[in-house]
Amino acid sequence: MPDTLVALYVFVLSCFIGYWVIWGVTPALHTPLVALTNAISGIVIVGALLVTGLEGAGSSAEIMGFFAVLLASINVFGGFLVTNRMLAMFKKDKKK
Amino acid sequence: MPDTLVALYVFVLSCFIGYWVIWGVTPALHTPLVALTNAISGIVIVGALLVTGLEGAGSSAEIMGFFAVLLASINVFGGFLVTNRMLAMFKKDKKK
Amino acid sequence: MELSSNTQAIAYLVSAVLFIFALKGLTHPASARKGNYYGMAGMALAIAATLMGAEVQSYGFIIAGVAAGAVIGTILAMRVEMTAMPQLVAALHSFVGLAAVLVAIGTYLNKAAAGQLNPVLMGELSAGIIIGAITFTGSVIAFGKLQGLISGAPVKFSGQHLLNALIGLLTLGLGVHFAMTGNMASLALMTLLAFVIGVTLIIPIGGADMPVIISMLNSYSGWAAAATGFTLGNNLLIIVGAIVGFSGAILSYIMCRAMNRSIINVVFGGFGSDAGAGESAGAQAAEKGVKSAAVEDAVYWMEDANKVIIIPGYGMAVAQAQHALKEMMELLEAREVEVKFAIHPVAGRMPGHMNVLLAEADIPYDNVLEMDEINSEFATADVALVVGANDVVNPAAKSDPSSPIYGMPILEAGKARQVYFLKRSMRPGYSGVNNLLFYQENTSLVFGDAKDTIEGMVTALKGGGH
Amino acid sequence: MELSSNTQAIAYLVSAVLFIFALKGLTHPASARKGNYYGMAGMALAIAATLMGAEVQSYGFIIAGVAAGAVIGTILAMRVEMTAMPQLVAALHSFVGLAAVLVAIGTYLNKAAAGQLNPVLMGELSAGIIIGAITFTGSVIAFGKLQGLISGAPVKFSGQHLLNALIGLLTLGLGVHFAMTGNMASLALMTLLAFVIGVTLIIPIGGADMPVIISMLNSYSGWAAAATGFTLGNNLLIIVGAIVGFSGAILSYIMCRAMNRSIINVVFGGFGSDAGAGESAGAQAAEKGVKSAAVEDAVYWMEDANKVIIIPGYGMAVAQAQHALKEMMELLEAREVEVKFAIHPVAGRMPGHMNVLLAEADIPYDNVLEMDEINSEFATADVALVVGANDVVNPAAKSDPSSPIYGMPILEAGKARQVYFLKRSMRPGYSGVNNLLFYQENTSLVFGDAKDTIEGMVTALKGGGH
Amino acid sequence: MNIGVPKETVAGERRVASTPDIVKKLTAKGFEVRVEKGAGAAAHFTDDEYAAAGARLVERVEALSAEIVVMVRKPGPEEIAAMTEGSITISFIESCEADATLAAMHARGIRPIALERVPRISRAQSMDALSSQSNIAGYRAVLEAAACYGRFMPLMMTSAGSAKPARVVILGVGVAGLQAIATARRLGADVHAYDVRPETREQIESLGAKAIELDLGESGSGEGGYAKELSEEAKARQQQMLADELAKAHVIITTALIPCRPAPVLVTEEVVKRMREGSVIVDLAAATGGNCPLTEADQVVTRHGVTLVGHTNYPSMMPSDASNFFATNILNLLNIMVEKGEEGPVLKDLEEDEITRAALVRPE
Amino acid sequence: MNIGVPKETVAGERRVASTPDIVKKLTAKGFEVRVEKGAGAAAHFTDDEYAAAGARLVERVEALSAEIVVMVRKPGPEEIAAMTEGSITISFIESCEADATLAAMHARGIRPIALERVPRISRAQSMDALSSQSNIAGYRAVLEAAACYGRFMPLMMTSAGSAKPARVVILGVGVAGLQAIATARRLGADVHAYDVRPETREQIESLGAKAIELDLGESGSGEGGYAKELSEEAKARQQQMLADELAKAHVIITTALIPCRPAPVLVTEEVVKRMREGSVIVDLAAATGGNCPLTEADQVVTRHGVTLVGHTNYPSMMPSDASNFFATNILNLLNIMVEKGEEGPVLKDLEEDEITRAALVRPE
Ligand SMILES: NC(=O)c1ccc[n+]([C@@H]2O[C@H](COP(=O)([O-])OP(=O)(O)OC[C@H]3O[C@@H](n4cnc5c(N)ncnc54)[C@H](OP(=O)(O)O)[C@@H]3O)[C@@H](O)[C@H]2O)c1
Ligand SMILES: NC(=O)c1ccc[n+]([C@@H]2O[C@H](COP(=O)([O-])OP(=O)(O)OC[C@H]3O[C@@H](n4cnc5c(N)ncnc54)[C@H](OP(=O)(O)O)[C@@H]3O)[C@@H](O)[C@H]2O)c1
Ligand SMILES: NC(=O)c1ccc[n+]([C@@H]2O[C@H](COP(=O)([O-])OP(=O)(O)OC[C@H]3O[C@@H](n4cnc5c(N)ncnc54)[C@H](O)[C@@H]3O)[C@@H](O)[C@H]2O)c1
Ligand SMILES: NC(=O)c1ccc[n+]([C@@H]2O[C@H](COP(=O)([O-])OP(=O)(O)OC[C@H]3O[C@@H](n4cnc5c(N)ncnc54)[C@H](O)[C@@H]3O)[C@@H](O)[C@H]2O)c1
Repeated sequence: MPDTLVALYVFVLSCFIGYWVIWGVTPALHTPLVALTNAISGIVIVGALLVTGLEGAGSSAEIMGFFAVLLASINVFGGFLVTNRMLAMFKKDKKK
Repeated sequence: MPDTLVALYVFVLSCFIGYWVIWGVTPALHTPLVALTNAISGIVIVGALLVTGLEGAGSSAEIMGFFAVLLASINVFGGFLVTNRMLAMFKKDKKK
Repeated sequence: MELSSNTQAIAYLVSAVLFIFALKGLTHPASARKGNYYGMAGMALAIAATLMGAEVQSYGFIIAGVAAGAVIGTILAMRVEMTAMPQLVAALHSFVGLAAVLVAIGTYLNKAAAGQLNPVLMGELSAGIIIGAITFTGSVIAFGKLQGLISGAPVKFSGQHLLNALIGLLTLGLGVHFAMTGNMASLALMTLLAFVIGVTLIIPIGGADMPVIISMLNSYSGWAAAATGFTLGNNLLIIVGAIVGFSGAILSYIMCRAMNRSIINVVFGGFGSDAGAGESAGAQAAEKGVKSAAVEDAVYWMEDANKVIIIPGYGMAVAQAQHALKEMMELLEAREVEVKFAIHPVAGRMPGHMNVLLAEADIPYDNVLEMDEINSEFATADVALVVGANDVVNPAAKSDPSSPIYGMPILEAGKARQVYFLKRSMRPGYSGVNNLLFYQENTSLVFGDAKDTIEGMVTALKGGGH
Repeated sequence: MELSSNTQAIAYLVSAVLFIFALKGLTHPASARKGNYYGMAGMALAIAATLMGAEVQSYGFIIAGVAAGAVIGTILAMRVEMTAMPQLVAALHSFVGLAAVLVAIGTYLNKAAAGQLNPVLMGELSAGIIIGAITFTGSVIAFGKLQGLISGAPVKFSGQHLLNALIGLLTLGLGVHFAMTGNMASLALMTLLAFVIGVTLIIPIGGADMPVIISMLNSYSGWAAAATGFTLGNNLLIIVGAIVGFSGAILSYIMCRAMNRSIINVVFGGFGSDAGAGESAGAQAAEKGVKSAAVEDAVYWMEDANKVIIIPGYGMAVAQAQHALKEMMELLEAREVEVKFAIHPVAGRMPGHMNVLLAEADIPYDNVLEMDEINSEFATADVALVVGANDVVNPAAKSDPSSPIYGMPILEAGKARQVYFLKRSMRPGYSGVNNLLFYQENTSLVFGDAKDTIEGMVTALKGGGH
Repeated sequence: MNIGVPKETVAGERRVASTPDIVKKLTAKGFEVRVEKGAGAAAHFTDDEYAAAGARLVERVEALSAEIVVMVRKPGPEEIAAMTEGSITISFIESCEADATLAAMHARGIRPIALERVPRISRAQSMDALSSQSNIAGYRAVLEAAACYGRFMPLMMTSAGSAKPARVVILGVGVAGLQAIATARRLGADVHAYDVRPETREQIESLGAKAIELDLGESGSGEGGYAKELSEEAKARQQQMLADELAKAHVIITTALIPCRPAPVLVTEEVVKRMREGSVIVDLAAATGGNCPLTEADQVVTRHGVTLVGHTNYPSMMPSDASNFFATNILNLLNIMVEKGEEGPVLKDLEEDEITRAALVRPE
Repeated sequence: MNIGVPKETVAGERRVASTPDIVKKLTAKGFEVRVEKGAGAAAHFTDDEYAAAGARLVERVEALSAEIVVMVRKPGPEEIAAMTEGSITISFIESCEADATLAAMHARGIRPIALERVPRISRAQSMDALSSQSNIAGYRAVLEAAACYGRFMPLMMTSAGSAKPARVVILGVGVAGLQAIATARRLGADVHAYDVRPETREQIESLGAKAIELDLGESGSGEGGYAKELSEEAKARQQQMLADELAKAHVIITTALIPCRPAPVLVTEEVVKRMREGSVIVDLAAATGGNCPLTEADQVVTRHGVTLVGHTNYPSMMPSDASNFFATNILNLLNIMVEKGEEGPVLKDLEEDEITRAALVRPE
């Protein structure tokens, strides 16, 4: 199967997972969940790395890549940490 | 990506879908759902077709294939029809 | 016209999506039929795409097989009586298992002929064969039990689980050996032992658990299909196999939960507990030939009913279920179900016992009718919900002159289309007389404290899930 | 050490699975922290696998970028005040959008240099750029609104939707043109217009809806990542992008539902309805600076509380919510929450009004306390749940000599950690006096008929979902 | 066949043995019903209503001379004298020790059916007048207690202070006791109850009240749903253990009867002294000596600041519904006593059915 | 400063103006409380309890001669004569038309505080004795009705037939009416209610009862929560439209009072005639002529087969709680009348606070 088709398979199947994964979320977790999803969307960093690290990438591409890496990693680090701080606010379940 | 890896990706993603797809089923539909899943597992017919229809398949493979096709198609036809009959038993929702 | 492999791949993807919609559709009555049609469409597309693909070249055997299968399948499905459906599903199921075995062996033969064998492939083949074989014999046993060809009673002996484990290990070992060496004897013995496991796994399981077991076998057959998909490099088989495999397992789990059983116990036939501690109410009921049901079953019949008549008795008072009943009444009325309360003159333990409690829960007097007023209405009621009452609906009062309640007028609950008893056990009521209504065709018992049960109904009526 | 592409693929798959677990984990408080760690692990694995893969050869810029990003991100995250979290998320978000645009352009440059351009690729690139750009400016506007840099009020003018649609079409057209011809001007203009759309889409949306909008923008950024994945042929990006894209959309939908808003209205800022027919209670509250909350929010605080004090008032009587309250009390008590009822001497419309109704619902007298007994307990209560009461908890009675209720002793509900009012609207109580307690930091209003609301709480406490 | 419904003559008795509704059903069955003029007046049933229902309004003598005479209370000597020889009477007979009434009736060949002898079997529940009237007594006793109690029964929090709920203790959880529990709960009192029979615990809780538990070392369940008499030792222990519970009560309603025995003493003078000023005791066993020795039958007295209510005929205080229930019981009993003949109903052999066999009082 | 609590002398009055609990609070504030011996006996408060609470038990004259005399009912001529000049009395004054009492008091420089003049503002709710006593009247009226009604209030399905629930109609939904609704609902009756003020509809339903709606063409809401008098035309229409509803009722409780006016006629003789034999009317307005013209004040009479209950002092039938509430009201009133001085409480200027200003009756 050509790569594009594989990508399509993977994409379609992932959409279903995306559809189901967060149903039933506790309302109090809406905001942390948004923060986490935000952090995860920092996955573009992988793209940024690929662009930047490509051997023989032109310098303009490298500059683009550098900024992309910078921005994406701010998001990644900031995102997970913020999520963590939000979750820390949640009192420990004293019971159960 | 080699085919086996593609297969693995597809397999893993499908497992998640399988996990989520039927949560929340109405208990009254348990039995029809089993019947439908049974019918769908008749998908081995695709395998049977591939085995049987292969050019130059040996006759023993062809015989195997023939029986496989036969059995699988009994299941496919029988399965969907049975499901249909079960669902027909359900009274129409007179309201809404 | 021959499909390009790309077009075929897209068709397969569409087919997979259709199957997903099919399964999702079957989770709600409103979408169930559409779901089944999606499933049919998916299957048709899958078959068509396969036939039109480059790999399938000779059609003779295929046409013969499909045609014969179609005829047989259709006849079976149309002829079978409604009550024999479970058997039929089990029987059909065994076919899939056998087909999976045959496909795996056929693939082996083909690949061997083409010289494409390798350990990974042969490992995948072994997995397909083992799972398929278990599915086959397991389903045959399930069929036999349901059809009454084999005793429905669990066949148990000590050391059973150990024996199963040993055979299982041996089978796996043979599979590995075959994969590494291609030894045909190993293949043959492995297949044989896998057939045996199917029998030994299912034989200790009681007839009442068969629906769960069929769903479990379903799951196995899905995995078998997925294994075949790996061997054949066919993504459709993988996707559908994995989905069927996983959802079948989840469905078994859900079914067990609805029956308040542990899935471990069911799948490994009486693994531990069931024997000890005194049998559950459900099990006792099953022994006496009384049907037990889940909260959701009763709700299923009530939510679309035209009329539901509730018969409260002493058990409602003990459970203090009146407030929950009020809420259930309101929910049903919001769905335009007519709800009435039928009060027997001696329900409870004092005159007017039910009236006090229903008034406390603020159930309007207009909905509360006495025996003489309501007895004629049962024939037109869809559901009679007997909440902790017993003697007051016992037909023995009419039919059995030797019973101590003989001669007492009763509420004719038995005339409703469906009768659900909410009680905690098979114990009789005040008079100590066994209730003949339990054994009526349209009667089911929902075990548990009446208040808990009604609250469960309320939750179900509000509709959890999405 | 360099990873083989196969090993990398497997690492990516594991990483994707970790992300799925991360999201699932965040749906329940018990697993939320673990979920976040899964997410971190997934990200670390993804980055490591990418860096060690064959494609990444030069590390200078990368190390600089990651290091700088890590420092900035960490500082931002640690320094920001709890109340400014939403802004921070919006800001971080804009970075992802911009990064996506940069990646797409960088890819274009690389591919152009390698001479690997083709229409499909350029189409995918355009998609990545457009979505990324919208995410960027959209998030910037959201940040501005939340931070108060831009007015939080919706900016609306007639023809707005038409204008947006036109710009949108134009952008798409340019994208298609670029994909077909590779025209750089089209690319530039398309990027520019996409930035504009981000602004025009978000500017008409009110500040209160920003959380939903951020989730929506999140979804966009997921799609942008997926598009990038297609261009780069990277399955991890596709999987994670699609999951983030879809789940973000669903989350926006769920959030709207919890606030009883239509998602269409939110996303297309005041599309139709909101203007007409009289504002919703929630909107009115927002205008006055009063927080409104969902049933689930109140339940969230109650279910793990040590003590909940319920203050019933005339509204409880009007709604006849006493039976539902009883059930809620029982559910909370089953979770070891101490539940008390605080009765103000003049709650309701007659002496003892609340007592009659609570007795009817069979709420034990021991749980029912009068004002003098309970006022000292509010300080130790986690939640004060004001069920259709108003005047009896109004601090104006103490602080405002001009108010007609001045001098009346009140229940000190405001001293509890959280105060939830259940009422239907912003209307005052019997005395006609505005309630100052509404404006207190720890107070939220749950709008709706008290009985419906309490029943919703009961359902939530029983825990729907799975 | 004719049925006579005389006016009750026992002092204070306001019930009547048949009501217009039931008369209508009886005439539909072919009975001729003779109702004494004014028989239902005290129970709010007018002669016109009886006439409209098909009754023949007659003088006293004629009503008494019917083939079957139905009455609430046992007939007096003059009434017996006015009856026809060989006729049947249905009424309470109220004779634990032999008294002249039965002898007089048997002497004239009159066959009395004693309602208190209807057996406690399921089929006879609808003929059990003892239960139907006890039920009324239980309800009414609570109303009486509420009327005598100088405070609120329910909890009431008002701007003029809180009224605490009355602590009501019901002793004896038979038919009357259960109804008393239910009614006191309805009024919002804090209800506790006690009975020697352990199975009552669940019944008390099924009405939302609290059961008082004492460990007596023996059970008080007797045959046929009646309580048996306790041993002396157990009685003493019971009194002592109950005392503390009772002293806390604001209202006590006692219903502990043991058929044909003096009522057990459950509330001693000691306890009465310990109760709060203004408390109330309603003693349903007043007629058989009372569950409290200070009770005086048919009197409301105050002792040690506690009001003791000793009425002996509560059903008569709710004459309309009491008569309705009583009349229905009798109708159901008549239904098994007669069969359809050519010219209206004919009497069956009373020895045939176990219920009539048990209820018929034969000369010894 | 001292407060006197004399024993009430009005016939049938069992309440007392202060209770041991309240006396304790007053003495804690520095008041000297003089309670007439036996003042609380009828309300079940003993002299010992008062003494324990810190009261000085005194003879009648001494109680009356205190600086502040608290009473339930208006003082009689001899009582006024025994009071100290310039003292203050707190009590109901019950004088719509001028009567000799006020003149006599003013003549002696006694300043009467009339509890019925306490304004209906939120802050004064805890001093509003009219409401606190009305509340008791509403509760008690239902008990009285239940006691006079020869049937069950609740629905009761038994093996001896069914008792249908009593149809209870409450006329006038003020404080007493609402409590009557609540109590009748508790007893399980089928409760309907009617008031001229349209806002009562929601209040009736908030107690689970049904509102009767008539279209009179004008609203009966007056100032300060009181009803105003209707126009003649509206009155006639009301009577006629109500008649059908009322004729169906088994129990009617009327509470329609208009301050200082004869009570409106809501239940006509015509309606009484149409009611079922044995029905009951409890007329809380009996003192001002009655909402039914057949009612006789302080009497229970039967007219056309209907029992009419005309008691005029229901709170006195529940003397303990009525006194508790009353005493609390007075305590709350005293709290705003005095301030802390060096040697105990000192009287403030009564014109200062709007409540005392309104309640103080000045010579015209
Ligand atoms: N009304 C009267 O005045 C009076 C007086 C005395 C006797 N009786 C007699 O009492 C009987 C009344 O009939 P009935 O139908 O009301 O009651 P019943 O025949 O005694 O049956 C009550 C049923 O409720 C079930 N139950 C008890 N607790 C429960 C709980 N917490 N949740 C769910 N179910 C519960 C019991 O089954 P499980 O244990 O399996 O749960 C039992 O089968 C008649 O025989 C009548 O003659 C009546
Ligand atoms: N107790 C007495 O004897 C007496 C007598 C007369 C007057 N009062 C006066 O009445 C007041 C009593 O205070 P309170 O706090 O009990 O009542 P309140 O101040 O009148 O407030 C009642 C609240 O309930 C809400 N409500 C009404 N129906 C509702 C429903 N179906 N669901 C949810 N909420 C509902 C109303 O808000 P929405 O409309 O927004 O829903 C209202 O704000 C005091 O001012 C008191 O002085 C008391
Ligand atoms: N046909 C039937 O099934 C039927 C008919 C009527 C009554 N019953 C049952 O019979 C039982 C008794 O009914 P009843 O009201 O006629 O009884 P009852 O009037 O004879 O006695 C009243 C109650 O007092 C209790 N008592 C006696 N001595 C006591 C003591 N020393 N201390 C405390 N309590 C004492 C008894 O246990 C009984 O519960 C009830 O359970 C009733 O439901 C059954
Ligand atoms: N401080 C306060 O806020 C406060 C204090 C006391 C009473 N109130 C309110 O004042 C109102 C009246 O209370 P009340 O009990 O003292 O009133 P009341 O005793 O003066 O009258 C009783 C009821 O009879 C009604 N009525 C009069 N004429 C009628 C007619 N022709 N037909 C039918 N009904 C008629 C009145 O509307 C009133 O509801 C109530 O709403 C009460 O809640 C408020």
